[in-house]
Amino acid sequence: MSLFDWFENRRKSGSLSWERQERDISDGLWSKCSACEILVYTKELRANQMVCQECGHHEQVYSDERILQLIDAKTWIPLDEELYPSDPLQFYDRKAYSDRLAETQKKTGLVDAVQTGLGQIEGLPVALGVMDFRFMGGSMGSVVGEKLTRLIERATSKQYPVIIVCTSGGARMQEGMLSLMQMAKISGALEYHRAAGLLYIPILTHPTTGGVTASFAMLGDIIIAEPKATIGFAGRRVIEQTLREKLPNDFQTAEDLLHHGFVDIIIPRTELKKNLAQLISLHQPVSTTHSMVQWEAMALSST
Amino acid sequence: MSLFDWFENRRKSGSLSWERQERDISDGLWSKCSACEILVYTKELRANQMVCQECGHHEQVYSDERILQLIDAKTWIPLDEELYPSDPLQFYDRKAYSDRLAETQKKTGLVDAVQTGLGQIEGLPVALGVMDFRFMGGSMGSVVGEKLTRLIERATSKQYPVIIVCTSGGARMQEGMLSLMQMAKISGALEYHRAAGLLYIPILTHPTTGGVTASFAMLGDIIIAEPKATIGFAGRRVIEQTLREKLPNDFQTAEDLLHHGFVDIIIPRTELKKNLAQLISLHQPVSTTHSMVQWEAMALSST
Amino acid sequence: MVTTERKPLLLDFEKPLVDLEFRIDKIRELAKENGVDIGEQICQLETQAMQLRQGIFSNLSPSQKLQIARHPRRPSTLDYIKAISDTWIELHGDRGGSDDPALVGGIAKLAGRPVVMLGHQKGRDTKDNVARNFGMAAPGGYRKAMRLMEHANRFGMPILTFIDTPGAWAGVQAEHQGQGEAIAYNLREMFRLDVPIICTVIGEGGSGGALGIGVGDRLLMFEHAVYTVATPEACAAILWKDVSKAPQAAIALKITAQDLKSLGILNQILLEPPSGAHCDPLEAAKILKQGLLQNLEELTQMTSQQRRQIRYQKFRQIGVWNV
Amino acid sequence: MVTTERKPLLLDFEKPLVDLEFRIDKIRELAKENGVDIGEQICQLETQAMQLRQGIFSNLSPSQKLQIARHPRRPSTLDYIKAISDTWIELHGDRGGSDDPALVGGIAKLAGRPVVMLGHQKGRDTKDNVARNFGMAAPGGYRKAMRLMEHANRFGMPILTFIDTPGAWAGVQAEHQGQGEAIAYNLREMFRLDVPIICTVIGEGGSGGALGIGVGDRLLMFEHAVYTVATPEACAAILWKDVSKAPQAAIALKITAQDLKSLGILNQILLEPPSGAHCDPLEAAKILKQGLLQNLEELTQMTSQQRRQIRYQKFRQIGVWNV
Ligand SMILES: [Zn+2]
Ligand SMILES: [Zn+2]
Repeated sequence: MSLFDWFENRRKSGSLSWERQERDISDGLWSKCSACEILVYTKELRANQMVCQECGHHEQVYSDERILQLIDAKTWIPLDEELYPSDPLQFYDRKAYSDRLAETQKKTGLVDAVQTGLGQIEGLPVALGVMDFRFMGGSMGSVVGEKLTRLIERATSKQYPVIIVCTSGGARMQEGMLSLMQMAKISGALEYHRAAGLLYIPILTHPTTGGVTASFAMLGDIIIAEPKATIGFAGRRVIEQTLREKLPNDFQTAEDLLHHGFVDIIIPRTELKKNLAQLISLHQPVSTTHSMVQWEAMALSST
Repeated sequence: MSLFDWFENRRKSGSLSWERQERDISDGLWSKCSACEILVYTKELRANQMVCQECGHHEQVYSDERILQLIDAKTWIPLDEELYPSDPLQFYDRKAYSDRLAETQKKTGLVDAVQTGLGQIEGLPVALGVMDFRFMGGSMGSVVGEKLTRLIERATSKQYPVIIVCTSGGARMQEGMLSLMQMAKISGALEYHRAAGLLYIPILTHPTTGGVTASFAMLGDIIIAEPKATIGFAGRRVIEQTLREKLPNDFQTAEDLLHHGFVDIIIPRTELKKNLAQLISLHQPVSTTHSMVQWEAMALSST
Repeated sequence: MVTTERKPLLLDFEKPLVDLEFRIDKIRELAKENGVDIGEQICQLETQAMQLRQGIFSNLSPSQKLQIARHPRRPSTLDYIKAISDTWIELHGDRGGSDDPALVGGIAKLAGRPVVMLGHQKGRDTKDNVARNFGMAAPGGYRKAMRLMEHANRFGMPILTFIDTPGAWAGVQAEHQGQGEAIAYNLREMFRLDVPIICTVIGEGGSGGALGIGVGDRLLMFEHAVYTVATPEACAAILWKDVSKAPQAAIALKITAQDLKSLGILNQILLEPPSGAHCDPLEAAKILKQGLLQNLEELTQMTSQQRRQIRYQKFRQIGVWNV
Repeated sequence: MVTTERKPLLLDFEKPLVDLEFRIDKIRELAKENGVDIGEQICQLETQAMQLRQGIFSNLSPSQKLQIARHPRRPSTLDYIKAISDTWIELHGDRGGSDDPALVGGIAKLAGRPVVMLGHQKGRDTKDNVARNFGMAAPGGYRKAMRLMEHANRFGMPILTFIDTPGAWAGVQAEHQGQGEAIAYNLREMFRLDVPIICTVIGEGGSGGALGIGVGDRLLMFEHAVYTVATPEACAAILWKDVSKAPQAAIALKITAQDLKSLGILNQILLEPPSGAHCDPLEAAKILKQGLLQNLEELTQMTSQQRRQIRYQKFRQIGVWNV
């Protein structure tokens, strides 16, 4: 967006009545930044990868768009798209889980909360998983666990680095312990990937919490976070209730985690692809001394 | 000491004049506990391994006595007794280092601040190093470094566990950088011992500070401390001067280190031999997967 | 060790049974005082008590099991360790700044063989519970656990973990010390270890805090223990927006040993003494020891590679989906 | 990067030289203004300046070297890294609760090849120095260093460390977080790593805090850098009971590169630009890069086992005693 366009936007947004604004927003032509509240052309916001050019705020990005942002055109090969969630516990709270799934699938056009596939980043092959917060808050059920595990196993056998864009509210309670166990399953797959001397980079986006934080989000060789993303194990409200006092504003932000040593580097989304390409090219797989473990990893992986 | 003896002591000590007490102490017949100040027969204090039976205070123990306490009778084989310190820097402060060495040797009957050897603890073979605080505050110069390194290398080739009773004021400044480098040398020897799958237990006694704390004292598979021993990296006074305030009483005590996770277990001296025997018998060497490293270790060690 | 002499604190559904047992004692006492022979009646009453006990303990609801799992008299990790070991040396510290009393561990001799044992440690009374943070481990606790497991691996000692926690500690310090990282690290590294690993849920298996020491070749679980993705209370608050729906959540979440066996998560259920482990801790310890030894026997026959493979396959196959 | 344009802060013994240089500039300026040809005189004066410079910098006392080593304009770790790398990505954190700004590190491309670089980082001015704790690393700093070195080892990247610290941080928190443990751990583990390790003392090498990232296949040291078992000030306070005896202590302790080369501790001295690295940082960076590349060349020819052996032997042989 040029400076002139920007002034133009400001003028326009100033002159718009509230109703008019709302209509334009709902039309999708204009978007309002959820941080600085300025109005921008949705098209321009998209072109800037959903990062507000006014204040730098990173709006949530859904999985389709994220794949477009990261993967070179025409190199994306989606994997395991045929995996659909089921309702193994016949779970029913205020609504049946099966109904919830059907509704969410219809509303989002997604089958579950992660998309996985192989592709290239500036010509370098990668195995990429992208979580999607729209699908039940990016919660991790059997399908998320299975798709990520298969992705990692495939990367191990193909000697590809793994990149996972994380965003999640945590476990999917409607799948009970099956959900919790996915944490271990994915971590196990990462152990074999690691033993094969390969690179794993999780990208922590807003918000990354609960079981995802306590498993693959924190297991990267290099851990990247997006600016100001909320990242934590326990929910902020849970902790506030226990303490009976308000927490500092930067608590559980990417910056707070960097300060406490759990994030390697904070990278603005607009720089992400370039930086990933650089990091991947710096890490070429080397032969490992743990050849036995590597052998096992090969034997176990599916392809 | 029976309860009767104890009352007897109390009565006696109560009735002794101050001069009389001092004379008896300097005769060596009686000792005064440096913590609770009670007078006890030196013979009885010795029999209880220099632990006050009144208050449990652990008096310093010198190397000869420590070896007697820990090693089964007639199994001690001292090593490298022929190593004498030299004065490689021709160091002179208010006094020449060479003079200091000669005086200390004469006064203590020791050649330097550590004794090393092979022996048995309840029938189990061990390589034992015992530092001696009398010799220039247990400071670590070339001889201490070389004797401990040789001990560890010998243990690696013989597949023996290593036990080092630590007490030290830190580096021996009179040997300059030669002293500092002993920290790395000993740690390197411990790496090969470790790679061979063998057990190393340092025993931290009062005081263990400086370069010893920042090397072999903290590298145990299991780290044992004596009750109330001072253990730290930086000197208490240095920290107090920086902070300009008094530190809490338990700062840098064995108990404080246990609380902060750097000591595995605090064992009273009177229980030490029994516990060591138990721990050694629980840790029998296993074949390691790092056979290459093990092979190197063998190749490097002296025997 | 809690002994059978001490009367357990009473749970609601235990009341009829305890009342009956009290009456039997009373009658027996009276009869003795008065020199009356009431052998037959006593025998009848005791049969009645046995049936009542069976009725109660074989039909416990998930919330009732949760109550038993959380019972203050239920044997804790240290209770079991001390009861089943020939030798026990507790070791301390994560070598990084803390020694978490909510997660304890050390080296033991079990039936003559060195092993590393570790587990969450709840307190016995309120004061003890405060010191132990109610068995909710801090990041340092998980790091201590990992350190001890590495030690075990180095010296070829099997690892036995005991799970008994409402969940990992949630607090400002826990976040700043990396609760997520500490658990995640254990999840990955436990797949790497060469030695046999057996995990046993002895009481309450709470979420990621339980799983952080729960990756093993075998997962055992006591009959009345529970293991859940979130406490039923938290689940009710989130999904029902109503904490009082916790009993329903407890049913829906499938948290009992029986449920988890049929979901393929458990390897083995350890049957408890007739009135639960809290009423006969020594018997419970015997059962545990037997279960552990039997599984150790099988696992030590395998190579470390085989064990890593069954460990991975055990988790690899968990999950249900449609195609 | 500090450039040569900026006037360095003046050390006492540099004063005659700087005075002379100032006079030369002044004369040149006046001559130009007045259109006078004074080429010959200037030439003479410049020769004089060069001789003076040589006289000063080839005869520095240990305390003078200490002053140069601590010079606020002396290039720091990040200055060098940025000057010699094609690519530089700083990475943060010990994954245990802290990210120490006094010890920095990351991945770089050096002459086309990926390496891990790390080192103590002093501040450039007072504010920066407070943030960097004057280059005195906390336990978390040493743990971050170890994490990055493990990363290097995993991915086959050589490790280049840069030493520039008065010593490890001495404070209550540092003790409670295990300063001793953190340094000790690095000392042992650095002997285990497969990749080439080159350590360079770029400024002040202070005690255990320096050694904590100082175990390598090669130890390089800049000509005017110092490396000492204790700061001369501390040594004077302890042995002479008089801090003002620090210059004597500096002599007695044998802290210069030349001393350490003859004691067998150093592998190589990197000659500095004529007036010291602080007067020509870019030239100093070139010299450093050349030294590193030449040593890397040799080390990458070897197997990892050979490197571990020369690393161990390098330290194994240090020490002097009588028999
Ligand atoms: Zn904005
Ligand atoms: Zn006493």
